[in-house]
Amino acid sequence: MSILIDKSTKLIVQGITGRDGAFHTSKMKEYGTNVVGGTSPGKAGEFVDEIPVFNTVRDAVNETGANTSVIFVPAPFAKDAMMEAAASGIRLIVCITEGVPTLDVVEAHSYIKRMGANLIGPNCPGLMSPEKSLVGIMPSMVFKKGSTGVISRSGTLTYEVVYNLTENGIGQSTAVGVGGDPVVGLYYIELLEMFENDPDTDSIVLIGEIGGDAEEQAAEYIKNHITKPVVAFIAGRQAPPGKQMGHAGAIISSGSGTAAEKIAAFEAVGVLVAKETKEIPDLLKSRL
Amino acid sequence: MSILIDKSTKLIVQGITGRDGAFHTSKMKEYGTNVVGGTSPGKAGEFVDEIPVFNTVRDAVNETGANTSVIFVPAPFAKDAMMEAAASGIRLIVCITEGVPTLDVVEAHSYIKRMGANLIGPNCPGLMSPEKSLVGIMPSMVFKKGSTGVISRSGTLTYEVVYNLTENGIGQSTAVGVGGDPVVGLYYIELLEMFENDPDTDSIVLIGEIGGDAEEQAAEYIKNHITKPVVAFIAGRQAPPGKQMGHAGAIISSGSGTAAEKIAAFEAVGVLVAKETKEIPDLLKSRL
Amino acid sequence: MKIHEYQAKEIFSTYGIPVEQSIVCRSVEDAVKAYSRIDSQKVIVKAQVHTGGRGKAGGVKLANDEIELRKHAAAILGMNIKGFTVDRILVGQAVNIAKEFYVSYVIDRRSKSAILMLSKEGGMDIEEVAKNTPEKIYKFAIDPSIGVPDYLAREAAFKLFNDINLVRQAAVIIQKLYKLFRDSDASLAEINPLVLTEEGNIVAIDAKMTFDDNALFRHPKIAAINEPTEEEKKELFAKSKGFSYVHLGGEIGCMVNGAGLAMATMDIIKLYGGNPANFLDIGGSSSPTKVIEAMKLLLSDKNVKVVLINIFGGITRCDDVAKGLLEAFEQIRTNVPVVIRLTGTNEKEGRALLKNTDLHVAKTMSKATRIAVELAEQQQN
Amino acid sequence: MKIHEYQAKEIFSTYGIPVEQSIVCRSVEDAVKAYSRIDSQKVIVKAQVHTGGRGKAGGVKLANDEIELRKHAAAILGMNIKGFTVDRILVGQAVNIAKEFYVSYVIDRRSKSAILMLSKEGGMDIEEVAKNTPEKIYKFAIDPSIGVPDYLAREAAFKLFNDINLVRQAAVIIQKLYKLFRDSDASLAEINPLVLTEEGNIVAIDAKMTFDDNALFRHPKIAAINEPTEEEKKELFAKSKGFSYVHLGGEIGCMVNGAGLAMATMDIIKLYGGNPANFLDIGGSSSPTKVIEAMKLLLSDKNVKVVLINIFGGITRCDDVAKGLLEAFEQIRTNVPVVIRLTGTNEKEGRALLKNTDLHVAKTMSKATRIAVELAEQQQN
Repeated sequence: MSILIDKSTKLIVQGITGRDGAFHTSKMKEYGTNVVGGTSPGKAGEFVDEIPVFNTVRDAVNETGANTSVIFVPAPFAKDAMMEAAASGIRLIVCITEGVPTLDVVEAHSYIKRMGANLIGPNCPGLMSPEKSLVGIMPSMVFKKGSTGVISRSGTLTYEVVYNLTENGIGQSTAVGVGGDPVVGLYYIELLEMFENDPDTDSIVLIGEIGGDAEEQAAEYIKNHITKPVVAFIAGRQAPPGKQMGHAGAIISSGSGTAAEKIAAFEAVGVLVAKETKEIPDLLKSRL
Repeated sequence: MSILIDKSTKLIVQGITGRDGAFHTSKMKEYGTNVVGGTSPGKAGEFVDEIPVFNTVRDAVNETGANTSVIFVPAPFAKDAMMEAAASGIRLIVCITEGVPTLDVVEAHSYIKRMGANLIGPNCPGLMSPEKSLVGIMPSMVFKKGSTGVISRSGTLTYEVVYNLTENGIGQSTAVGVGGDPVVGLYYIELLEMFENDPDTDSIVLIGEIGGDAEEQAAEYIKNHITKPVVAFIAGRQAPPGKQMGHAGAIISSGSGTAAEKIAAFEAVGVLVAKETKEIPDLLKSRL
Repeated sequence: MKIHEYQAKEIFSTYGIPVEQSIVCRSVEDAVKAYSRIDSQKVIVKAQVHTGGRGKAGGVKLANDEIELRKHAAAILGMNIKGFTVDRILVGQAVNIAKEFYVSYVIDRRSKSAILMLSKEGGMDIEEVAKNTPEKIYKFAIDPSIGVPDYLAREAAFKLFNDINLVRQAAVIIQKLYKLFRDSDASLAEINPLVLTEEGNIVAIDAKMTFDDNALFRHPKIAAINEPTEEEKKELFAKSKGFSYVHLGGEIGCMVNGAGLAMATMDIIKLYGGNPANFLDIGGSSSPTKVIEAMKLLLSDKNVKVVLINIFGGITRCDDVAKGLLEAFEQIRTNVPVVIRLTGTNEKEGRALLKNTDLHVAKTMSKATRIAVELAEQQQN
Repeated sequence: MKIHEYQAKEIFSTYGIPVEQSIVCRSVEDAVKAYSRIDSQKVIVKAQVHTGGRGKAGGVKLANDEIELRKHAAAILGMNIKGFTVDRILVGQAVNIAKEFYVSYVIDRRSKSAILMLSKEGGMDIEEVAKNTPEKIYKFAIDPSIGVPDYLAREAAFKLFNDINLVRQAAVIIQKLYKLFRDSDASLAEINPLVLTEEGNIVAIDAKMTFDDNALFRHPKIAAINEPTEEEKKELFAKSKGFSYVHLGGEIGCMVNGAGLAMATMDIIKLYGGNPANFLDIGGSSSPTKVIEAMKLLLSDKNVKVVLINIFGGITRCDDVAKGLLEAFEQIRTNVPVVIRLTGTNEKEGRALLKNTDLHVAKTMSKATRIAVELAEQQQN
């Protein structure tokens, strides 16, 4: 098992004919993900890497039985794409697109929740369950099958951490990039709960960063609900207040959302916090 | 038992300080309904017939634990009142108000459903469970406790039928006036299902009228799901097409929604249809 | 409330829905002037009436030149279509039709929402299409909390077109029509046909809108263009008095409290061999003033030979109703016989009060109706 | 993106949110002219700067006559508040304050929605109120599919007022502020204080708005009034190149692919005793042009003594990245030492390619950072 994606994942790619969409479609297919179709209005009947293109998500779902969607459409159209997926019966929606207006995400997320579906992202690298399924843009070569769950607000920093894990013989059950925007779909608490309940996960790495108080909430949740060992890393200790550090969500506002607060919150509940990424494998091993 | 309302009903009256609201509050209280409060913005602290008035439904619910609301506010404000009730945790919302714009009802109904609550009305006389609870404007004196469930799109016609039943010794479990508008809340199918499952109901009287095809749908549903005897009456056999007969929903549009079609649909599934109201008690007795 | 095609097209234009160039005219001379202002040799002349089927009735004609235009305008103006006299025509450019489609929004009772309906069978009677080939109609229920997002408009437009450029044009129209439908509290917003021209444009060449009477209070501009027929004026007048009135044409006038009971009353009159003159619901209370107004309304119909009053005393008790009736009938002088049936709370007391009057009093609907039908028959002879 | 109080008030006015009469001025003479046009003897002179705490800094003054007005205008214009030079003041009528309140909409990450915040503690630093007396702040999460219906606006307004007339006034402001917040894709719309005047009116006497940068593409009018600081201009320039750049002031310039990794890089520099000069995320790919542009940006900071390039090769493999770097460094001539760390897919091949160059190549972040810090220390000495 793994969380959210596995061999039963039937994926469609929204925006499959775009540059990024087409590129990552091939990458995902190559990795073994069951990519059953894609959408691009007006291009029904075409193929991308032998995968059929449909005009609408509804057509794609009707024809292929897809249950998961990954979105590569430009930011101005991402809200519509997310809502289309939810309206058409997709159960897990992964939005890679960066720069989606926050109120668009608020609206799309509210609708997706109402339709009983789940959202990952936007502005995220997607998910990876090694040897099962890759949904998104993560570089598959750095992953290794195993039993550590990874949750992260970041992209390359996640790969860096995962690479360190892999190099040290620690494989991953599922790695989830939740996205770097202030408002995104599934977050620490939901994913911690899933990993806690996943028999194939025995430990969790949580990669946080400045901005918001999701790490503080996660710490509280870990204290009360998580029995598996958790190691954390927080990026942005040197970030000045009021400045957005790349990710729209990585900003210390009105003196709150600092790395120090987050690290303190984790340490207070017994979560080990790595000072630099290379410490993570050892900290994890110390707890297993 | 009974459906929707009983001794556990804790009722608030939205628009309690208005003429109709105050009048029917007293009538309901007199009948024994547990009227725990009412709302009228700006009049918190006042009392109507010793019942406390609140500024908002939320305050009323917080203070009284109300689970049911009956709405007497003017039509332009009915949508807001229905949504306020749903947002504040009310589970059954009964809207008496006549003349509510259809798209207001569409919007309110969608929201109420989303909040997991139920709507009766608008433009309805409410509900009566004899000797248990009266929610709405039905004249309590014509009712008698018993085991026939009554569902109706009408007001006085319902009283007329109930009066005939009572006079003939047939009591009622619950009588529900679903409302005469084209779009209203709970309708035949939902209520038939509730009556079917209600151990205290042994038979059902369904009072329909021209307009729409809800009676045809009900007939289909009865055929497949209802084991208890059902007697129907359809008003409007003499209605000309294209004319609204009092109720906004009572209109034969484009030649469909006629009484003849509805009567045929019921007779096709073995439901006895009374030609005039006075036949109803005898038809019912013939089936018990 | 209905409006004319030309009025609906004016609203369409405000919302950016493409319509062909057209001008409403009230005379042949108007039409000639309009013709000179339209950038098209061929024009269509269309009767503007609040009813369907004007094409079959000869109310829609193509004019190739001014002579034909004059001829058609003269023929159509003054024409009677299903009881409506044509006092306005719409003169519009004749577009080169490549294909016709159907698009509408309507309130759907079953899904309790607005629904979008589309068909490739445009220009036809959509009810016929629905009856004979329902698979040719596509329906989309609209979630009121999100309206018609781009994806839904596109999904719908793909039912009509394959070409993405046409899909985009149609999707915009589909969204604008919804906005208009919702903004104006319409109960119907229909384009039949929506036309693909030979030049590749999509244009609404007919437009039909009906509005929710209950919402007119917040649309004063729409309410202002209402043009009720004579019959509708009577109904509106009744409404202003708090009644609901529909003329039926028979000889037994009826006055009832409650719409359902009023329908049941006209049904039973027919069942017993009479003919109801009207549907009249006088609403909740039965104050003397209301009864007087209602009687005036009934007696203004010269066909009425008998009046049947059917009152169910619920919250208002029958004895109070009886007192009100007595007070009213002190002021009403008429030779038309009146049958009164009172049931419900305190009915005996109520009937007792009416005993020694000219009024025929009955206990049940059957009895009262039988008396009314008999009295009507006597009057006929 | 931030705007000035006077700009926010102009937007408020467009939405019908009551604000006091006020005029923005760029000189003392402007202020005198404005004073003559304002229907009030007493006026408030307020510095217009993109930062808070201007009151404490002396940037807000009451003037009782023209002499005082001249004095205050002269004093405030040119004043430096937290690094911002005041080039504009707002001269506005002084209202008779009976009570001050706080109202705002802000994006709430936790509920993933906009929230309405209200408090009777208006005019105070709301973060202080939130910290010390959180029970004095009322929060309402806004369901985006229904917005702020009347009942919700009323419920919120009842938290501030008891009198129904004031509740109604406030409810309208609460609804309009939400409409404005949503229409403009704001991330903050704040009125602090919202004032009840002694005359019984409710007026916004301050106005603060921040907009979602990601949504500016659909708000050209708002984007047009952006006034970035010098530092922000550099960041915006970087953004136009596809980078994300923040100046930090240290001596080790860094260039990283990915925001999280870039933050981790500046953290590790500090951890190892150095000082990061900046945050710089060059995004997904590492084309030579990008590297050149980024190097130019880093080297334009005269504090930079060493450049640390930290690249994780994921989808783009390390050997390809190395080729790009080589190409870039053929064109860049600089004496500033450059440390490169390459990890990920094909990292060995990548590092091998860089071996015989002037570039310092390291395998791990720790190693690379240690080298960079040492090089920086050498440069200092």
